[in-house]
Amino acid sequence: MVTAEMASARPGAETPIPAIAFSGVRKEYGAHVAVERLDIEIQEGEFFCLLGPSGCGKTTTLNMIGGFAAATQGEIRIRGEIVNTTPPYKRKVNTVFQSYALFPHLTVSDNVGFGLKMAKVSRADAAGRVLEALKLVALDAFADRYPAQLSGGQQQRVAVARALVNRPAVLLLDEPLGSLDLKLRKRLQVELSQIQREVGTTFVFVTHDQGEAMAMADRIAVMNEGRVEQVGTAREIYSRPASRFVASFIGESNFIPIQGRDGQVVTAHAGIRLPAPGGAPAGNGTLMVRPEAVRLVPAGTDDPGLVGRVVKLSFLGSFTRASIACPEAEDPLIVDMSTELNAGIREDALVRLSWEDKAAVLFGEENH
Amino acid sequence: MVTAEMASARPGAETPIPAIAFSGVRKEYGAHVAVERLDIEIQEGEFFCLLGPSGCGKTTTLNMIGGFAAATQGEIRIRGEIVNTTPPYKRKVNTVFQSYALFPHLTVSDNVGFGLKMAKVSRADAAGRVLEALKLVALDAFADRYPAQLSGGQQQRVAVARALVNRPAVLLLDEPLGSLDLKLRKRLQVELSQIQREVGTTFVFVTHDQGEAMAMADRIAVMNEGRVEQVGTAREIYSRPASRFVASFIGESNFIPIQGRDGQVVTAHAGIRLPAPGGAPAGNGTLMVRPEAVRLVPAGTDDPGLVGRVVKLSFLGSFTRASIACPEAEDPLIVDMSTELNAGIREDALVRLSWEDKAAVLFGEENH
Amino acid sequence: MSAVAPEAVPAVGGSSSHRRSPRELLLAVSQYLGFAPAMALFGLFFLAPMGLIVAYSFWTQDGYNVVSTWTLSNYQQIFSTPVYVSTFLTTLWMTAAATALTLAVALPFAYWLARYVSRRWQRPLLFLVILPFWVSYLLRVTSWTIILGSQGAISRLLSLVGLSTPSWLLYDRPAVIFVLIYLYFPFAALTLYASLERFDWSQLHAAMDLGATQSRAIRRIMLPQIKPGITTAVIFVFIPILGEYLTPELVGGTRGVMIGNLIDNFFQEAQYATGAAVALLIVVVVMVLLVIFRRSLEVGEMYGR
Amino acid sequence: MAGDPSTVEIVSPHTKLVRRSLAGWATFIYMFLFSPIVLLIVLSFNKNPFGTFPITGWTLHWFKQVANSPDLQTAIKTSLQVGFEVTVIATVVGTAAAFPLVRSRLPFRSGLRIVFILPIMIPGVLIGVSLLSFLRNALNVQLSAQTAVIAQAVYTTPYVLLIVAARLEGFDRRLEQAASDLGANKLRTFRYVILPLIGPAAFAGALFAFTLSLDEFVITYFVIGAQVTLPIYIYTQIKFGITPAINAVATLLIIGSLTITGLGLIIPRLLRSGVRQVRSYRVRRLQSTVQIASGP
Amino acid sequence: GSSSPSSGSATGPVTLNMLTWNDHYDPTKQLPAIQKETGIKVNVTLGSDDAAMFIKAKQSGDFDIVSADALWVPYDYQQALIEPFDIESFPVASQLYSVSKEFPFWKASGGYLGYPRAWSALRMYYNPKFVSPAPTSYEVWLDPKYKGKVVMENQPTDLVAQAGLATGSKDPYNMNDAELSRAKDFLTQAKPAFLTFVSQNTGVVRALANESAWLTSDNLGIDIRVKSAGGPLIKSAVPKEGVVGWMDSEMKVKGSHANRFEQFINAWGEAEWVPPLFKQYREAWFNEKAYKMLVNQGQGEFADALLYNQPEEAAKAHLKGPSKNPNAYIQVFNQVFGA
Ligand SMILES: Nc1ncnc2c1ncn2[C@@H]1O[C@H](COP(=O)(O)OP(=O)(O)OP(=O)(O)O)[C@@H](O)[C@H]1O
Ligand SMILES: Nc1ncnc2c1ncn2[C@@H]1O[C@H](COP(=O)(O)OP(=O)(O)OP(=O)(O)O)[C@@H](O)[C@H]1O
Ligand SMILES: [Mg+2]
Ligand SMILES: [Mg+2]
Repeated sequence: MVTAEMASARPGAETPIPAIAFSGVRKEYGAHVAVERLDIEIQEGEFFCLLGPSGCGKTTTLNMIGGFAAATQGEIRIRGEIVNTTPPYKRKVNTVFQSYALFPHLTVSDNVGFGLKMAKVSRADAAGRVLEALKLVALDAFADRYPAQLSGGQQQRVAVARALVNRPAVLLLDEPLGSLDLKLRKRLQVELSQIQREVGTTFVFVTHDQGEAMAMADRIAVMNEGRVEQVGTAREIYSRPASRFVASFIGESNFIPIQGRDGQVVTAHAGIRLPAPGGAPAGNGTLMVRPEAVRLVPAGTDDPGLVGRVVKLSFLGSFTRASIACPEAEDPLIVDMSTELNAGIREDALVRLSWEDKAAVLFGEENH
Repeated sequence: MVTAEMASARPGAETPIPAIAFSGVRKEYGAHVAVERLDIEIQEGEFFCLLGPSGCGKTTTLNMIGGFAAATQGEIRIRGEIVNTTPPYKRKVNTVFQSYALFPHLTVSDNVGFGLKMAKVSRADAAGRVLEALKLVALDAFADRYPAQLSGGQQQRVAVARALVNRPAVLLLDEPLGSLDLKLRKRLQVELSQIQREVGTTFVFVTHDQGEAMAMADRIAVMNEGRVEQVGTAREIYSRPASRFVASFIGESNFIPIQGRDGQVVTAHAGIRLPAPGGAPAGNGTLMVRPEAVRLVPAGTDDPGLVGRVVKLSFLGSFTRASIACPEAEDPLIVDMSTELNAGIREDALVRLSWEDKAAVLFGEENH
Repeated sequence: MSAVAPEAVPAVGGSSSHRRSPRELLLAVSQYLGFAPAMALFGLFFLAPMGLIVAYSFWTQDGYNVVSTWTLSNYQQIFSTPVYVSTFLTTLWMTAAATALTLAVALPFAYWLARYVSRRWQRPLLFLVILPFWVSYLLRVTSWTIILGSQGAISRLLSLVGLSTPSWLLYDRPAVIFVLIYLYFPFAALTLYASLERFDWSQLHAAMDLGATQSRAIRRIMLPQIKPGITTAVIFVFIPILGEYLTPELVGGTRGVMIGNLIDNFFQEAQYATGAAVALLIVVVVMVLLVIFRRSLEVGEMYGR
Repeated sequence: MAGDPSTVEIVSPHTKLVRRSLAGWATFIYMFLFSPIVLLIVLSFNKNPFGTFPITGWTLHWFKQVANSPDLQTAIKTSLQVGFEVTVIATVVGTAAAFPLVRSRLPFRSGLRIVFILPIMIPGVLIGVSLLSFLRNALNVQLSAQTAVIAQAVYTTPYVLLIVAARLEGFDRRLEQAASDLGANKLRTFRYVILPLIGPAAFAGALFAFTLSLDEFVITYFVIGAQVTLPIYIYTQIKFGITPAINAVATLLIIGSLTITGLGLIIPRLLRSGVRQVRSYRVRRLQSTVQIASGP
Repeated sequence: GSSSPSSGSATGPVTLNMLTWNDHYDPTKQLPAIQKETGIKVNVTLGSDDAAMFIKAKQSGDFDIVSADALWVPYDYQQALIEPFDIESFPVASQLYSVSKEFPFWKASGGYLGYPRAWSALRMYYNPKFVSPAPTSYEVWLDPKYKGKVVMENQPTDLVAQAGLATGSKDPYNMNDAELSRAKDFLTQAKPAFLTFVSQNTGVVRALANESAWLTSDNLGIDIRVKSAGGPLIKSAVPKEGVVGWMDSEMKVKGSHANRFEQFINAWGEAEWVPPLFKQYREAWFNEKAYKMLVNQGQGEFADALLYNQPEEAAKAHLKGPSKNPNAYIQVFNQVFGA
């Protein structure tokens, strides 16, 4: 017994203690299960993203770290300590709330300075830090306004400044850049990343914007219906999605029903051979390929391979997106082409689609 | 006098009456000018987008159409009628508010059914339409919840359903998809576009997401600091931005200070010739080129042309972005490469940048 | 009641270049419409009698009649008698103490009701708070004199433990303050509840997230936001207590006298002129206090709405 | 804004402790509030003709006396009627006036507020006597229960006004905008959005008004003319001490209102749950038809 | 109105508004019987004290019959609220002790000012267990032994009047400034003795019964009431300086349609209605016939304790009434008992 314990204790002592660890956490609101089962570890100094569709439990997860929702089951640890019953003000964690939760009776600068006041930071120090934080979010000119006098994006920036100014050990951000325009968002993404690197703070960042998650996060957890479907780096998740849900949630993707036949992958419908990596599944399955990995060439009706008709071309700035109706797939397949390269492709034209073997990902039936 | 009036009346009678027309509209909050001067016309059945940075006056503009903010100066017309003092409930306009403004004392279905109740739609009819609207935003399972029991995104969807269900003549949407994940956002973008086309309703859509604006809008107005900088289609605005602000706000852009010399465009710093369309400005100016229009080739230190050092490569899903420090530009230039084509480019390598003449846009000094 | 009105007002009034349309005028007037019934009620049935009261205080008291010859003697009489000032000062601190204690007792209760009780039970419980007050004031206070009295429940309990009943339990100031707390508790509780009920509790989340303990969060975030309710509760408790005479009479004995008793003595003998003068002096003092603290009556402006 | 408050959690080891001690405090408060009432109820069954201790035996005599006393019954009836009318008037007038008080840009808003506080400050006798002489001498109105209603309305309206005004401060205006946007005119915005949201305050104000009316003696005494309300009945018995029959009245009043509210709570709830069942059945049927319609 | 309605001139149903105290009538049996007998429906409004009742009756003008105490009756007459009537012509008046029909201050040209009902005087009551020797004077209030042991009804004017008696004033309700100032000094010294001023008579009973107070100066019959409330033995004493007292009456309001006054009084004053009211309120009525009925019903002992059969005692007390300078009385009281 003792040895077993010691053996299990040792590796713990060697690997670093995670900043935040969920084990078997579940959260119910009455009959509604908001988080089904959560087992994740977030490392110290990591920029961690929670990504998932609306209502999947991201805010609930963050609330459990912050201390605003009590886990129904399981354990939550911050730096190794179980915090299931620790009150919010004893956790060295600050939150940017999705609904901002600004104090309506305080000015912008008093809102931002609230945490410092609570921490008994000297007035002069506090004033300096508040100003700095407001500068960061480009709101120094608005210091004396009340929240009701700000635009939606400005309020959100106040919320960001209010959390950042406290330099917490763990910073929780619930869609903190959601109502900001691209430019400001990009700037704050960079600033946040920089701050995170400088201060070494652990960031847990909730976003519904995969681009943002990919640009900023060290690791991303993709959530769905109260469960984590995959944890990994942006590249891992994008190029090796663990499930059909992840593939479709992150980035654009095309799904084609397939069958494995003689170690080869063929479409389920007409049995056309498709380029695919080795290890075709035994039975039915799905092949996923990203729009930008597909090459199009004009084709005739009777060409071999995967052929479809261009039903729509849309100009999307840096590239043009083609939607291609193809009998082998339920939904139109989408293909992104460099704007300069789309010369020959017109709406209503027939095209042949192809891609490199390793660009495709195969899912068996179990990954739905 | 009489003839002048008649003369000005006639052309109005011939061209279609715009759904919404602002002329010389200004809005001040105390000393703060939220909207400086607005002159836009939105055509019947148009999908019109207001795009601009946080705090530029988008919500204020929408509020003036909806009747929640009174113009300080100027006239606002809905279908030709001046509505400066018409109360909101008499305007056939519905709004999706940025802050949702859901009724906390009503369930989701009662929230959505509110407008129908006010319009005295029969109970049975109303129930059907409410259910339909909730299905559209994938919230039919939440009909009996109260807003406080919903996640942020779910609340936003209720707000969308609540406005849509009334089938108004003009629908105002203030960042209605802001807190939704990409997938749902895309779905609702498509649904909204479809509805708009089917019903022929005029949509005025506020967003800070240029991608969204470009994908959905017939025309886009780019706002900045209370003024409209450019109105046009997505393509016009992206490829022919009217000002440096528009260029930098919509899409990524690289700016290089230039001078016109002998009808040619050379960098302001070292006088290197740059590819550019005809009609170089007389004095100083700026050249803008989009990241995806730039081609990179490995280069030596002494190569002619624009040369820089790759400081960072980031993988962004469908493409890879290179940041290139270049003595000719203040900020690092960014270049997006198809992920498959970036073979030769590594961090810290020297590269030469080039683009086609017509890919560049020139701004004189007046456009800052 | 109007959504566009508050906005329309500065817009209309702000620029003289903009002509007032009849609609705008109507709109500007309509926002005062709510005052109409109150104005009618108060104008006719309060302000007019109020004028009469003021007149009384300057009229001559002749036996049991008030004669309409002008005089300052009512006021002179009061100012020449130090007992009114000293009693008023005593009353002020007793009232302040009773008000503070009432609010201190009511606030946790209202907080509990608004925060921890499920919505469907809040109103029944609130109703239970006020229900005892449908029984005559006189009966309730008399009931307390029985409970607090020399053979009442409390002194029996004390004697069981072997303690003697303290003499201030009844017929002294502590007894008055105690019963006043009882009497005014529902007013404070109802008012505070009405205010807390709309408080956005997630504000406490934000405060605690920023390092405020629960109590600091309550003090710094909740209390300032329910300040209109607190002010109103103070008004509802402080002002009526200032004029109380029955409770001090019933439980205060000769040691618990308040200014209301002195005024009431005048009224008992129909000395309305003198009574009006004392009462109006108190009103003036309270009004001065209210004017001094009027900023706290206006919360909307603080919020920048 | 805040939903059902019980969904707002704060994690803390003391959560239970805080909740329990607050609940304990509330229990104590209810005991505090009801102890004199319980005593009165006990005394209403006491034989002792002085309505006090010691208990000299149990009797229903006092209840019989109430049943046999037309005076007392008329007094109760008049009181309830006056109380009801006053509550309606004060609630309507006070609520209506709260809006301009909070929202208009009147220059003297705080001054007006003070004017509305005046009736609470002026001793009732003065209001009563001056109102009496004003009604009789200036207006020459015949005194009746209606004049008492007016006088009490003057005195109770400020309570409603101030409590509703306190609730309106910081009311989320965007909700009104939303209602207006969805086609509700001012009246309907008020009916469907504002009223439900300020409901608790108006309800509290109404309770205030009714409670104050039920116990108002001095003003009423002067302006009601030849009628008797319960407080008048009680206060005029001071000369000989209140008969224990009044304790019996108190007992009846408390038990009566408890039963009525108990029923008032249960019956609508029963009705509502019935309606809900019907409605959810309808919705289910609708759902299936919509599904069929939108199916392939 | 006319002063002598001939009997039977009006008999139809009518409503008379009466402003009175609740010990003056029995709502359950008496009033319905009167209505049945005479067609007069009496609508009673209860009164509190003489001053307020005077104001209310005078201002509202609603009342036909109003009650008042002792010297308030001539005051109300002076103020033109009421009018005299010929009491001897009322058949029921024959049941009254004759002294009650001859009080000089109730006489006016044209008749008598009120129909006499009942009376009492304020005696000194004490608990012999704690108070000995028996008090003989108001001076007992100055005795430090009885600090905080005196309970009184809250009647400022009466208390100042008693202090006036204690300091030798002859007309305690109409003292001059010097007398008032002596009374004030006396009260100031006596102040520690007073525990509380109760607003209702039962408060005195309760305080004496539970022995939180040992002394009071109150209406006749307090001793009986304390006893039936389960309290200790209480004895009475007559202070040597004299006592204050009152007698009350029903008065005919001037100018109102009070032509049915006589008819009402004849029905209302009937002896048969006295015993039930006597049992409830323990007061000495002026109705001699009722005394006999009480004795027959075994109530004689109580009646004698209240001096029912000695109506001449009523006028011996210093009678309660309006003061010439009520304001000064209140000033004295307030100055002594203010905080
Ligand atoms: N009630 C108010 N009082 C004073 N200033 C206000 C008020 N409402 C808005 N403003 C200011 O007016 C400007 C425009 O606000 P508006 O809400 O229209 O911005 P927006 O374009 O919608 O921004 P966002 O994208 O952040 O929502 C902002 O600078 C804001 O601070
Ligand atoms: N107080 C509550 N009572 C009942 N259900 C709730 C409550 N709060 C959240 N939920 C439900 O729990 C689920 C998870 O909610 P959560 O707020 O965590 O979602 P989210 O991932 O943050 O979504 P979004 O991106 O839309 O903000 C949702 O289905 C929501 O309806
Ligand atoms: Mg969320
Ligand atoms: Mg906005």
